[in-house]
This record gives sequence, C-alpha cells and structure tokens, in this order.
Amino acid sequence: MADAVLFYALGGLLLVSAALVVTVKNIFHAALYLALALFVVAAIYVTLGAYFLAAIQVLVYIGAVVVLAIFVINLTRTVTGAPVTLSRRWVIPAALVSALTACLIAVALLKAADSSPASPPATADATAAIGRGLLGQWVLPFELVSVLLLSSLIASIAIVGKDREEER
Amino acid sequence: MTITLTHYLILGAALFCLGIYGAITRKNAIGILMSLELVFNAVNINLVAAARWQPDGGLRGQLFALFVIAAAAAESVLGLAIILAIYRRRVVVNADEMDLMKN
Amino acid sequence: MSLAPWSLELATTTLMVVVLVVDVLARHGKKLIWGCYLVGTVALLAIAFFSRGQAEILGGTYVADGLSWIAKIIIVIGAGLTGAISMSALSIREKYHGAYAALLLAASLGMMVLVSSKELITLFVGLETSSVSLYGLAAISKRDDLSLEAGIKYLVIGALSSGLLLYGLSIVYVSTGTTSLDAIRGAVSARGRGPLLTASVVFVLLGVGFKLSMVPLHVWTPDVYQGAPTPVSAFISVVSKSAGFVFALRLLSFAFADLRLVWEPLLAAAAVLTMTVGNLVAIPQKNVKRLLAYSSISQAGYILVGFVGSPAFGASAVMFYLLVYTLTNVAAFSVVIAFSQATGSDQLDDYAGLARREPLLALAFVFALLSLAGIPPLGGFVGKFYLFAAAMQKGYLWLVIVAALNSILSLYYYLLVLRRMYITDPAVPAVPMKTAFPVRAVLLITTVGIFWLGILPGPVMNVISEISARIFPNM
Amino acid sequence: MPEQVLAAVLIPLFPLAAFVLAIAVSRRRSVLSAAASIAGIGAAFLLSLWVLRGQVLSPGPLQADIPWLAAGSIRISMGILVDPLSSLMLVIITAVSLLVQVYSLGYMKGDLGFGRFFSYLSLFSFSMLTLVLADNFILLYMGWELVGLCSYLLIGFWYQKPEAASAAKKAFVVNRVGDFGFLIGILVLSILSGTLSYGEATRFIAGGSLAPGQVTLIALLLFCGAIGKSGQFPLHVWLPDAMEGPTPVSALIHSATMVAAGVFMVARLYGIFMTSADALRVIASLGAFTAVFAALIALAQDDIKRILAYSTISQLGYMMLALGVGGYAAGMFHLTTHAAFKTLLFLGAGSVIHAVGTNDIWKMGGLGRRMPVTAITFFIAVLAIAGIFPVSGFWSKDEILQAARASGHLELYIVALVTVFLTGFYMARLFFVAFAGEPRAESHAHESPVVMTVPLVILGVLAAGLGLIGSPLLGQDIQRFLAPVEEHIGGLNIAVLVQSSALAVVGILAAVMVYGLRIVQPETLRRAAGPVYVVLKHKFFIDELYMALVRGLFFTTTAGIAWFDRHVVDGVVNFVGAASKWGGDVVRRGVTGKVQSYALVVVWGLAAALLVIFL
Amino acid sequence: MTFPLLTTMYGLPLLAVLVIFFVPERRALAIKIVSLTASAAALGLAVWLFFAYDRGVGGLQFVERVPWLGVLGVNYFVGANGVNVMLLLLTGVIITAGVLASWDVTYRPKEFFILLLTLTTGVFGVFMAYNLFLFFLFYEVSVLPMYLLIGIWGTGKKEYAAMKLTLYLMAGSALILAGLLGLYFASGKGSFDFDILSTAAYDPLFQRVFFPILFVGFGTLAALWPFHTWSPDGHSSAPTAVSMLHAGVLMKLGAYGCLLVPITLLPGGARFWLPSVAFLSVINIVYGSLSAVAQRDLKYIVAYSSVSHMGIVMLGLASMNEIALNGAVLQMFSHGIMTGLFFGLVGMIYGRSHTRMVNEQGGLAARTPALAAFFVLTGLTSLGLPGLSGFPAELSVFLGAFRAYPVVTVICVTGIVFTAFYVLRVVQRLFFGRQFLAHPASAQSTTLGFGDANRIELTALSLLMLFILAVGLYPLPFTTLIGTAVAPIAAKLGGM
Repeated sequence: MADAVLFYALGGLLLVSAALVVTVKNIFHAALYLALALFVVAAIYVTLGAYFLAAIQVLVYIGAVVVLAIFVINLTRTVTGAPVTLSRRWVIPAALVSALTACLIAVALLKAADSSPASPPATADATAAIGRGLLGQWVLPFELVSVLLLSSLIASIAIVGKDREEER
Repeated sequence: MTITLTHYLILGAALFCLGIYGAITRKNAIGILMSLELVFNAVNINLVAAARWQPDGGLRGQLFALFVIAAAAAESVLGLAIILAIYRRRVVVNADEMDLMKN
Repeated sequence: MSLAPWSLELATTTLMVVVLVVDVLARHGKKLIWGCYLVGTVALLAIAFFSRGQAEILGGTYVADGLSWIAKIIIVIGAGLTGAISMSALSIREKYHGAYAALLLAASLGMMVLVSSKELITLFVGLETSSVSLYGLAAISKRDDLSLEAGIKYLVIGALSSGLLLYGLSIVYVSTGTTSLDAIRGAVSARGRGPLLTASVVFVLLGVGFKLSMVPLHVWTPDVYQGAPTPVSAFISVVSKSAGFVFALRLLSFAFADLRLVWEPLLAAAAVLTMTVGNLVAIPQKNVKRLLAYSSISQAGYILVGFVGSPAFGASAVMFYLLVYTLTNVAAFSVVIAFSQATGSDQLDDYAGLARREPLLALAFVFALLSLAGIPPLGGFVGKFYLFAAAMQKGYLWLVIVAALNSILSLYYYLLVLRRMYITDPAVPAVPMKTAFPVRAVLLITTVGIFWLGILPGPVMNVISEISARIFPNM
Repeated sequence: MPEQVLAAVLIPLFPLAAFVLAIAVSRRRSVLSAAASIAGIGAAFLLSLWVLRGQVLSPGPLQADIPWLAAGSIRISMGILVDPLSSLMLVIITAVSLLVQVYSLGYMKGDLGFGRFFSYLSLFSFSMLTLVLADNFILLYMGWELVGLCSYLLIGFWYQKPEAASAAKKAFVVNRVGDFGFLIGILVLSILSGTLSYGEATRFIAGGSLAPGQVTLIALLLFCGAIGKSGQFPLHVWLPDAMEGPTPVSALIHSATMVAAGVFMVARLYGIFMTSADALRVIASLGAFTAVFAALIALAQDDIKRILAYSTISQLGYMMLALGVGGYAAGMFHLTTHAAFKTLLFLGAGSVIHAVGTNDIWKMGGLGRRMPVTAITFFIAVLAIAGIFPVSGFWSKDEILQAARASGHLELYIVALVTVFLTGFYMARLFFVAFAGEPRAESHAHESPVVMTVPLVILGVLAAGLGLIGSPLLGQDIQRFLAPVEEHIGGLNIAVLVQSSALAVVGILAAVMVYGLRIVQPETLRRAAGPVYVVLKHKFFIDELYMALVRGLFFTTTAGIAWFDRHVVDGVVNFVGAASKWGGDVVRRGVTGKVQSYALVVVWGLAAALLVIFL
Repeated sequence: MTFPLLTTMYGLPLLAVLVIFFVPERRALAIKIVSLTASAAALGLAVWLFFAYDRGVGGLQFVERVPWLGVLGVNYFVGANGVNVMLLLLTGVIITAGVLASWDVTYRPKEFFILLLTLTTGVFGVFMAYNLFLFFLFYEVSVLPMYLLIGIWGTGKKEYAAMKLTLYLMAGSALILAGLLGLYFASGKGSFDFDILSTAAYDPLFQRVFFPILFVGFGTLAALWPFHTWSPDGHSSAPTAVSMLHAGVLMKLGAYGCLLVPITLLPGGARFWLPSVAFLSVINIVYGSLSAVAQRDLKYIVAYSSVSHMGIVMLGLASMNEIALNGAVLQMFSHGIMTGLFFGLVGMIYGRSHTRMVNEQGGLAARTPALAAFFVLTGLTSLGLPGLSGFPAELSVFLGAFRAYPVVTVICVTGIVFTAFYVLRVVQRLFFGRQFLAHPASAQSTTLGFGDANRIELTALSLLMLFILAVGLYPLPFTTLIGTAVAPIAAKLGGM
C-alpha cells in the first residue's frame, strides 16, 4: 500500500512538473520544472532500487545538462525575454497526436498487462553488477561512450569556439 | 492494490507523450531540447522499472538506462552549442524562425 | 587471413587520436591532417577488407560476420572518399579541419560498432556516437547560417527518433528481459506476437527510419543535405544510410524475424510513401543538393522494396545496392562540390550548358544520375533489378510496379538536370572550370566503380549472396 | 517447260526490261527510252501472236510457276496460265500497246517527260500482261494493283497540272475502294477453299463444296474489284477525270486494256461466278444500269474525251451485262472489238486535240476536211460503237443482246436496247459537231504526222473488220475458241438484229438532224430538256454527292479522331505528368522548414502506424 | 571457340563510340567516317548472317553463352533465329542509312554520333539477347539516348517531346521489368535464360495476370493504342536519323518483345488476351490512318501512319497462327525500312524547304524529281502496292488474321483505303501541282530555289529502297527464314 501511495505521489508530481515543462510560458521556469521532473525521476529510480542510476541522474542531468541549459538560456536572454514561447500554431495538432499516441500505447500496455508478473522479485543492489558489466561484457559501449562524449565536445568547441581572426 | 510493472509503463508512456507534445509546441529551441529530455526519461523509467521486475536483477535495464543518460547528455551539449552559435549569428532562438531552408 | 573482430575499430580510434594529435602539434596543418587521414583510411580499408571472418566476442554482443564486413567496407570507402573530397572543398577555417576529420572518424567508428553489435546497448551507443558526430559535422561550417540550421534540425529530429527507437527498445526489454539480439529472436519466436512487441516494432521501425530517411522520418533530409557542407551531405547520404540499413537488417530481419507479419506490410507501405514523396518533391527543386536529398529519400524507398523481400535474397540485394549507391551518390556529390567550388552556386539553373563547358564533369554527373535512375549498364541498374527481384520473390507484384513507375518519376527530374547540362544554352560565357585533383580522382574512382558494378558485378554478387545465405540460413 | 510457256513468261518480261532500261535513261536520252519501250512491246506482241497461234492450234491450259512466298500453310507461287482467254488478251494488249506507243512518238513529241512517258507505258504493259497471265489470285491482284499504279502515274503524268494530280489521286483511291472488296473476297476465298489458285478454287467451288450464300458472297466481293477497275456504277467517277492524262494513255489504259481488266477478271473466274445465280444477276443488272446511265451522261457532255470516257463506261457495262446473263464469249468478244474501236476513237480524239489544242467539241467543227484520215477512221469507229452493220461493234453487240434476250431477263434486254439508241445518238452528236459543219475561222488544224495516222489506219481496219471473227455468218470462231464447251452460242437472231440496228440508226439520224443538219437547233433541244439536261450535264451530281460525303463525313470524322487523340488520349498522358508536378508542388509547400512541423509529421507517422497495427 | 559474330555486331558501334570519344569535335568528318564504317561493317555482318544462317536447321544459331551473374541466373547469352536475323538486318540497314542521312549534322556532331551509335548498340543487343536480363539491359540502353538526341538536335517542342517519349517508354519498361521478374520466380528454374524459361510450365492464372503486364510494356514501344501518343510528338520533333532509327527499329523492338516474351513464354495468357489485342490493333490501324488524314505536318502524318502500320504487326501477332506471325515479322522489317525512308525523305525535304507543313509547299517534283520518286515509291510501299515490301507482309498478315478474326480483319483492311488516301494526298500536295513555297513568317510564297538529292542522300535512299524491292519482288527467302522461327511459336500457341 505504501508502495502505491509513493508511486502515485511521485508519478503525479512527475507528470505535473513535466506538463509544466512543456506548457509554461517562461523558458527559464520551464528549465526549473525540468530539474524538478528529473529529480522526481531519480526518486522513482530509488523506489525501484536503482540507486546508482539515481545518483547518475542527479549528477549528470540536473548537475550538468540542466545547468548548461539554464546557462544557455541566460546567454540568449535578449530574445528569451519575450514571454510567449509556446507555438500556438501546433498546439492543437500536437495535443491531438500526443493524446492519440498515448491512448494507443496504453491500449497495448493494458492488453499485455495480464501477462506481467504482479510483484517484483527481491531486490539486490545492482551497482556492483553494473560495474562488472561495464568492464566486462559492455566494455565496448563503455569505451565508445567516451568517444561519443569526446566528439560531442569537439563538435561543440568547433561550433561555439570563437575565431580570433573573426573577432579582429 | 499492488503497483505492477504496467503502472510504471503507463507512467512512462504518459511522460513520453508529454515530451513529444513539448517537442512540437515549444517555440524556443532550448525548450524543444528540454522536452526531448522528458522523452529520454520516459524510456529510462520503462527500462529501470522493467529491470526491477527481471529475475536476473535487471542489470541490462539499468545499464541501458545509464548509457541513455550519457547519450542524452552528449546530445544536449551539442544541441545547446549549436543553438548558441545560431544565436550569436542571427540573434534567434525560436525554432520556427530557423527556416532559411524549406520547401 | 583474418584479423580480430575489433581490430578495425581500434585502428579507427587510433587514427582519430593521431589526427587530433597532429591537429594540435601541427597547429591545424590542413595538409598534414588530410595526409594522415587518407593514408590512414587506406590502411583501414585494408584492415576492413582482411577482417572478413566469423567471430563473436564479449559474450556474443559483438560479432564480425559477413554483414558487418560488407558494411564496414562501405563505411571505410565512404569515409575515405568523403575525406578526399573534403580536403579541398571544405569551406571551414583551416583550424577546424582537424576537428572535422576527427568527427568523420568518430562517426565512422560509431557506425562500425552499430553494424557489428548484436546487443541493444552496444547498438545504441554506436548509433548515438555516429549520430552526434554527424550532427556536429552538419553544423561545423559555423559561419554559414544554413549549416547551423541544418545541424539543429538534424539534431532535434535525430533526438526525437532516438527517443522513439529507445522507447521501442525499452518495450522490447520489458517483454523479453534481454538485450541480446539472439536472445530476443529466441524470445520472440517463443512468445509470438503480443501487443507489446507489436507496438515495439512500430517504434523501432520509426527509430531506424531516421537513418534511412524513411517517410515520415525523412523530414530532416532536404534541409540537412542543403545546409551541411557538401562532403558531409555525401557522407550522410551514403555511409549513414548504409549503416542504417545494416542496422535495420539486424534488428528487423534478424531479431524480429518472427514479427515479420507486423513489420513487413508497414515497411512496404513506408517504401511506397518514401519513394513517392521523395520523387514527387524532387521534381520542383531548384537547388541541386536539395534535389539530391529528395532523390536519396526515394532511393531509400527502393532499398526498402528489397528489404521486404525474402530475408536472404533481400539482404543481399540491399547490400549490393548499398555498395552501388555509395559509389553513385559520392560521385553525384563530387560533381556538386566541383561545380560549387568553381562557381559558388548550387542552383540547378546555373548548370546550364555544363556539357559544353566541362564535358567530362557533365558526363560523370550523367552517369551518376542515370545510375541512380537505374539505367544500364550502370551499377544502379543491376542493383535496382536485384532489389525488385527480392520483392518479387515474395510476390510483391504491386510493389515492384509502383517502384518501377517511381523510377520513371525519378528519371524525369534526373533528365531535367541532363536537359540543363546538355540542351539548355549557358547563360554566361562558358569558361572552363578548375576541378581539384582529389575531386577528380574521386570522380574517376566512383565512375569506374559504377560501371564495374554494372557490367561485371558477378564476383561481388556471389560474395554478398554467400554472406546473406549464412546470416539468414534457410529463410 | 513447253516453248509456249517459256514464250508466255517472256512476254511480260520484255516490257519489264524495257521499263528498267527506259526509266534509267529517261532523263538523258529519252529517245532511247522510247526505242527500248517500243522494241520491248514489239517483241512481246510477236511472241503473243505466236502463243495465240499455239492456242488456236491446240487449245488447252498450260501452267508454270515458281514459289514466291511461304508462310505456314500458305504457299504463294508466281505462276502463269496460258489458255485461250489469256492468249487472246495477250494479243489485244500487246497490239494496242504497240500501236499506242507508236502513235505516242508523234503525240508526245517534244514533251519534257518523253522518256518517262514511255517507261511508264512499258511498266503498264508488263503489269497488264502479268495480270492476264496470272494463274492465281495473288498474282492477279498484284497485276491489278500495278496497272492501277501505272494508271495513277500516267493520269498524273503532267503532274504540274493540279487537275491531273487530283484526278490521278482520285483514280487510285476510288479503285482502292473496289480493291478493298476484292482483297476481302480473296481472303474469304482462300480461307474457305484453302487455295489461291484459280484452277483449284474454281474446281472447289464448282464442285459445290460451299453453301450458295458463301459463293455469292465471294463472287460479289471479287466483283467489287471489277466495279472499281471497270468503272461500273457507283465507282465510275474516276474514269472521266482520268482523261486529264495524255490522250494515248486514255486510249491504252482507260479504254482498251486496263479498264477491261474487270471484265477479264469476271471472265477469268467465270467458273466461280457461274456457280452463283444471284451474283450473276447482280452483275448483269449493274452492268445494264451502268450502260444506260453512262450513255445518258454522255449525251450532255462537251469534252470530247469525257464523252468517250462515258461511252467506255457504258460499253464496259455492256460487257458486264453480257457476262451476267451468261454470255461469256459475247462479253469477251465485245471486249476485243471494243479495244479496237475505242482505241481508235481515242487516238482519233488525240489527233484532233493535237491539232486544235482543245477538248471542247463546240470549239471544233469542220475538221473533216482538214484532217481526212482522222475523220474517216473516226467515223468507222463511230459506226462500230453504234453497232452498224457490218463493222465490228455490230457483231459483238448483237451477241450481247442475244445473250440478254436468251437469258429471259427482258428488262435487261430493253435497257440494252435503249443504250444502243443513246449510243448512236451521242456518238453521232460528237462526230457531227466536231467534224462536220464549217471550220472555225481561227483554227489552224491540220492532219497529224504519219506516226499518228498509221496507227489510226491500222485500227480503222481492225475496227471495221474484227467483228467478222465472231460473226455468226462466218462460224463464230472466237466464241468457239474461248468457250469450246459452252452450250449456247447464239446463232443469228434476226429479230434482235433488226431491233438493235434500227435503234442505232434512229439514234444516229436523230443526232444528224440536230447537230448535222441543224433541223432542230441544239440550243432548243437543250432548253426543251430543261432540268433533265442540267442533271445530265452534271453527271447526276454523283461527284458532288461524293465530295459532300468526303468533306462532311470523312473529314469531320478524321478531324474528330485527331482531336480525340490529341486531347483525350494524349490528354490523359499530359494530365498524369501535370498531376505529378502538381503533387510534388503541394507536398513541397507542406515542407515549412520549421522543425516543429517536422516533429509533428514524425509523430503523426507514429500514431498512424500504431493505429494501423492496432486496428 | 568460334568467331563471336553477334557480339562483334553490336561491338562495332560500341567500339566506334569509344573511338569517337577520343576524336576532337572539330574533326567532324573523321567522326562521321568512323560512324559510317562501324555501321556499314555491322550491316555487312548482318547481311553475312542472313546468308550464313542455316535455314534447314533453324532454331538459335551463332549462340554465345557465358556465365555472367550466377546469383540471378544470368548468363551472357546471345543467339539468332530467323526473326533475329531479319531484325538485325533491318537495324544494320537503318543505321547505315541513318548515318548517311546525318551527314549534314554540324551542331555538336561528336555527341550526336556517340549517342546515335550507343542507341544502335542497344538495339543490336536487344535483337540477339536470349537472356531476359541481358535483353532488358539492352532494351533500356536503346531507349535512353533518344532523350538527348531529340532534346539537343530536335525541332519544335523538342524538350517536351523528348521527355514525354523517354518517360513513356520507360514506363513501359517498368512493366516489363515487373513481368520479367515474375517470370523468373514463377518458372522456379532460377534462370533468366530464355530457353530455360520456355521449358517451364506456368500456372494459368499467372499467365493471365502477367501476359497483359508484359504485353502492354512492350506494346507501348510498338505504339499499341492507346499507348501511342509519344510517337507523333517524338517523331515529329526528332532529327532525321533519330526518327528513322526510332520508327524504323525501335518500334519493332517493342513488337519483337511482345513476340519473344509474353506470346512465346505465356501461350496460355496469349490465348486468353490476344483477341483483345486484335481489337486494339483494329483501332491502331483504322484510327491511326484516320488520324493521319487530319494531319498537316509531314512528320505527324508519317508518325500516325507508323501507328497504323504497327497495328498490322500487332494484328499479325494477335492472330496466333504461323501465316500471320510470319507476316507480322515481315511487316516489322518492311515497315522499318519504309518508315526509315519516309523519315529520311521528310528530313531531306525539310532541309531544303525549311517547312514540314504540307500546305506550305507544293510542286516540289519539278525541282527534286529523285526525292519525289523515292517518296512516291515509299508511299506506295506504305499503301501495300505489290512489288514492294509492304504487300507480301500485309498480305500474309491479312491471310492469317482472317482465319482468326474475320470481322476484325475486314475492318482492318479498310485501312488500305485510308492509307492510299492520305499518302496520295500528300504526294499530290507536296510534289505535284504548282511550284510554291510559303514562308509562314512573311506569308509570301516564292519559287523553289533548291536542288535534288545529293549523292550521299541518294546512297542512303537507294540502300533502303533496295531492301524494299528485294522483299517486295521475291519474299520467299525472307519468309522461309522467318518461318523457321515462328513455326514453333505458332505450334505452341496451338493456332490454326
């Protein structure tokens, strides 16, 4: 029962904050709601026993991505000052299509619900297993992620880095 | 009333669709990126929840989620960089004004 | 002789590091960087060529098989040719050439992993590595508004499609509890088609479709091709698409083999839409890069036609076509590069009278376009024949007719280009143009290749069909 | 191969060789052309005589062939058949050709196309000889078409004259209409009987293997060809126009030989026609009608050649009538005599035209004194065609009348008699208007040169005496020669003889009264006839009717089809093209360049796919 | 290994293409000589083939068969039977005459001859290929160069016409492609070799479905109604040699395809569908000739006459018996040469008077007697005059067709009347009557100031006329030759 309360509470909070992220007019506020949503997701991870992931979620997402987003929002302030940041043109079709998609996914999920096991097996902290996995079977993606991040950095630098000649 | 995997999956689906909605309706390019983060988080909720219900301790699901976070971060960084560069040149952050190319 | 399955990936990483180091040490010495790059890619090609074999590592998550072998050869060839046309034609500051070359290699590396992995996580990371590098490449010409806009559009739609793919994969994980393709295949055939797996097929299909420029995931293609530096467009159009198709083969034809009833009709429909939309919208285009973008959308449609054919036959047809398509599209883009370098224009109307001005360049373009249209004796003809044969084997008469009629539609706008080059008189006095040596070399290589695959494709075909027979036995 | 056959094969080949030689040198050495042509036809004439002699001595069919086309079960040979009928035709054709060619030396002298003219004549001789020698339908058809071609070429010989060019085309096209039926007839026959050879087909049909209806169908279809070629109503319209050609051509082709091909064809296939009484009745009726119809028109014409043309049509109708009422030999006999006197008439007319430079008989007059040879020979011919004892036409016409009488079709007989009267009248009118009376003051007419008058004289003798070979008084040799087994060869029927002679004489006298003695002025007669004259003058308005049909129906149809093709059939094609462009443009406009719309497309795709899967 | 006669035959023009590629454009005469040499040599080979083909043995001769694409069951497989021999001969004649007729091409001669000879290579190839993949390959090669040939050297609305023609024909080939693939898989033999495919037993339903696909595909190129509208526009815009080659040879290629693939391989489908084809061919013949009557442009007239004459070929094909098939093939040959002459002549007239409108000129015979003579002869061939090639061909078709479809054939024979009408009308207007030449621009008419055919033109015309006469005067060697090839087909169709 407590599980249920916790799930509905966190789930509700998540959806509300997520809804605010996509609807609130001020982009800066949206970023803050995003941080909240991501945090709630981390909490959900905790309830699911994924502690390591929860930590990563907070560190990487909130600590890096959202901060960076807010940073960029501040840098582009001159324009973002304008309050209306939602595009009216697409609201109705977007709402329609999202709702439709949601319904269809829900249909599929509910159809399959009977076969899903009722209660989860006993939890064990997977952190150690994750570590072993990263250096074992999944060492290749683990190594590749560094290339991924590296190229992301190289590209970002190449794109935003200022050319001296240009400034002169 | 027990919380089953399906509950989490429904939650994930709802988040996914909210993210999609945001990606379409957000005018600000940064907003679009943020909405897409919601999509990735929806995926991760699915993965982590499914991992919880796996008999093998759900290692793969959690690992998957981990890599998703990394990839999402990389994409966001690059996306923000490009937005910043566009802003510098054209003082534009609204995605619907980035339509020099069309038709 | 057979090398370890990871040797190419290691070599590529090494080359990437070398390029970065040279970049730093040589203070962005453009020539040196490209020298390293080209020598390196030749070596990579040798490695790729000799790493044919059958091996699995990391608990079966990573394989080297025929499919990955062919795909990697295409990737390396593509990367090499793109590098060659980039070195003289890139309009970015010299100091970013190092980053550019490194990103090319990172993208290639990601795709190599993508085509070799038999496990969702590895697959995904490979995919993201290539995608992110490509986003960066598309936007790298940062003094060009179009390039930046291409980058952000590419990234947003790419991220969205990643989201779709991931969502599909997460459902796969939910229903099968595994990420290994072999295990998924087993689980799918044991469990049959439940609602969850069925739904996941849709998501996966769309997620895969992004790389292929499949309708409705084609939306980014014209803008990115137009805005990105032309060599990057070439790279995206051939290498990324090829890797995407191999990826699709692994996921759909292999892992989801028993869900064929679900994805095959969807794919057939997508094929029709892709061809038709691509061709129809190509007709009114005025910008040659945009034209090639729409043409490459339609090309994806043709490949999808082969895709719906029986697995073994279809896979070999797809692989063969990808090989042809790589050479052909690189040739086409090389002409565009040569032209825009000389004239600074990508507008089709400026191609008027090219045949009088630069007969050989025009001729190379003709061969490329006609190969795309599937005219013999060029590679595109054999390739398309092969693809349509695959669909026909499954009894898709209607699809073959639609596809063949679509080729006629495509011929229309290719001929419009021909018309400009050969029939229309030039608006300006026809001054001969200077084409850089590397571009000329690439044109020669690709044109020879197009003819070779059109006239004597036998050996290549034999190898490919052996490979697919092994990967898709008794199917 | 018997020598006779060899000779028969050579007969058409001589003119063919002459043609090749003549056409080759026609532009540079036109005299050589003429020489070659005359030499060729002369040799052919001699050989023909020899062949005829052989047939007279020992009648009997001789055949020879070589394979020409083989397709499946069809084997077509080029084969010749020498028998009394063909050997007679050979002589007629070669003789007339020879005379006309000699005559042409004078008539065509100085013409720019002198050489060309002779080469065409040689080609014609070849074709016509092939036609009569053929032993199968295909070769017959080939000769048939080739003479048509020669006719076309020769009518249009003075091609720079628009009327000539137009008449040539008209001749060919009208003939084609008949040939259409002819060809269909051959097709039907070949399918039903499985053969294309006369002999086999005739045996097959005469053997009663086909239903009567089928035989009638075949016979009538074949007869269509004859209608066209022999100028029978309603396809007679080309023949008067054909007079635009040089007069020797009119003499040779459009009176004596080619136009008789239809008659010859019916005679040649008489075994088939005889099997169908219905077909014979049609032939007889049409022949009789044409005879009187053309004679009526001839009454009101003023152009000397046109009068003769209508008389030719009328006489051909006579021959058809003969064949239709069972007078096979009579028809052929008349063909023979007609060849002589009609050639003579035309050559005489040519001589006149050559002299006065006009065709209008009212502009002539009094030529008898200026051109005595022409006038006398012409007069003999007039007597012959009118059927006055004892010149040739009398005997042959009498045979026909007898056959008609004997057939029991009284109405045909009466029509034939009326025609006799009319013929006498219009021929006499022609002669008296042109040759009698006072010469025109401005005319400088003089007698033609010897090369022209000699043929006239020879023909005059023939026209006068040729009838004797078929005269009942002298044993009717020609009839026996042609139809040895025919039961009825009419003897001397005094009643018929008297009736026809009387009518002919009355006709001539009536004309003399009007045109010779001017007891009644021609003008008065004309006015008295009133509307009848107008109708006759305009040839019953047949040409006008055809023109209206062609203009109103045919051209409207073709224009309609052309429009349909351009705008409907091709319109669909262009529409597909336009629709593709339009579709591309519509989709293109949907590509807004805004990334949100792109995302929307993607998500709609997702929703649609899910919907498809789950519904 | 024996001398690869057939490969050499199409190899010669191909070789010429490569040679010309390296000849500088300003040396136009050299280019023309190379082209002429290659085409004349190919013609020589074709003539030699005509005599060397063993009629007693029949069947495929001079076969070359080399494995090519094992995976798809594709061999390099060329050979010639009686029909091929005829059509190769036709191609050789037309291309040689075509090169001669193009002697006055001065605008971009290099590209012109390269494209012309490429086209020729393809056509030769089609007429000898006995692997359907190879066949299709050559088929497409022979269609495409047409685009530039018309687009660059054409007249009038050339770009529209070129595009329409190319796309239309390619659409036909799209159907062919689908059909060929269907055959390949339905046969279950895993081969595209014609002889292997012809041994397969196809399901009756399959035959009925695929026959129309293949037949319409090929029929488009043979101007089967209602898929013919590319032809008038295309022909009227094309330069002389291209019209000659296209109407003379390429349209035959469609008819040949109809005979080779759907009719021979799918006899069941043929028996089911050919009556409908007979119906369409009536429309072709009558509608084509009636449309020709309404035209004013010489090339349109000839083009519609081609539509009409191809209808006769189609009628022959549809009749399913040996007589008609024989006639159909002979008609292909005859019409090929004849229409080549027609277009050649029209081109020569246009080259002199600069108008192709019938009502803008007249009385040309006085100035150009040789052209007039050839024109008349050609016209007579077209209206089926005996002694010229059209006659035996049409006669055989009608004789055969009448057995199968009496009523249809009767209607078709009316075509000979209409043909006579429009042909002679053109002759009359163009060559006879008063000499004049109207300049559309100034609305004035002048006398004609040009001469007769020159020696090169006469050579081209005579070459073609030679074959018209040969077939017309003595068709036996030709029909015997064709018979060896069509008899087995007729037997397969079980026709009468």
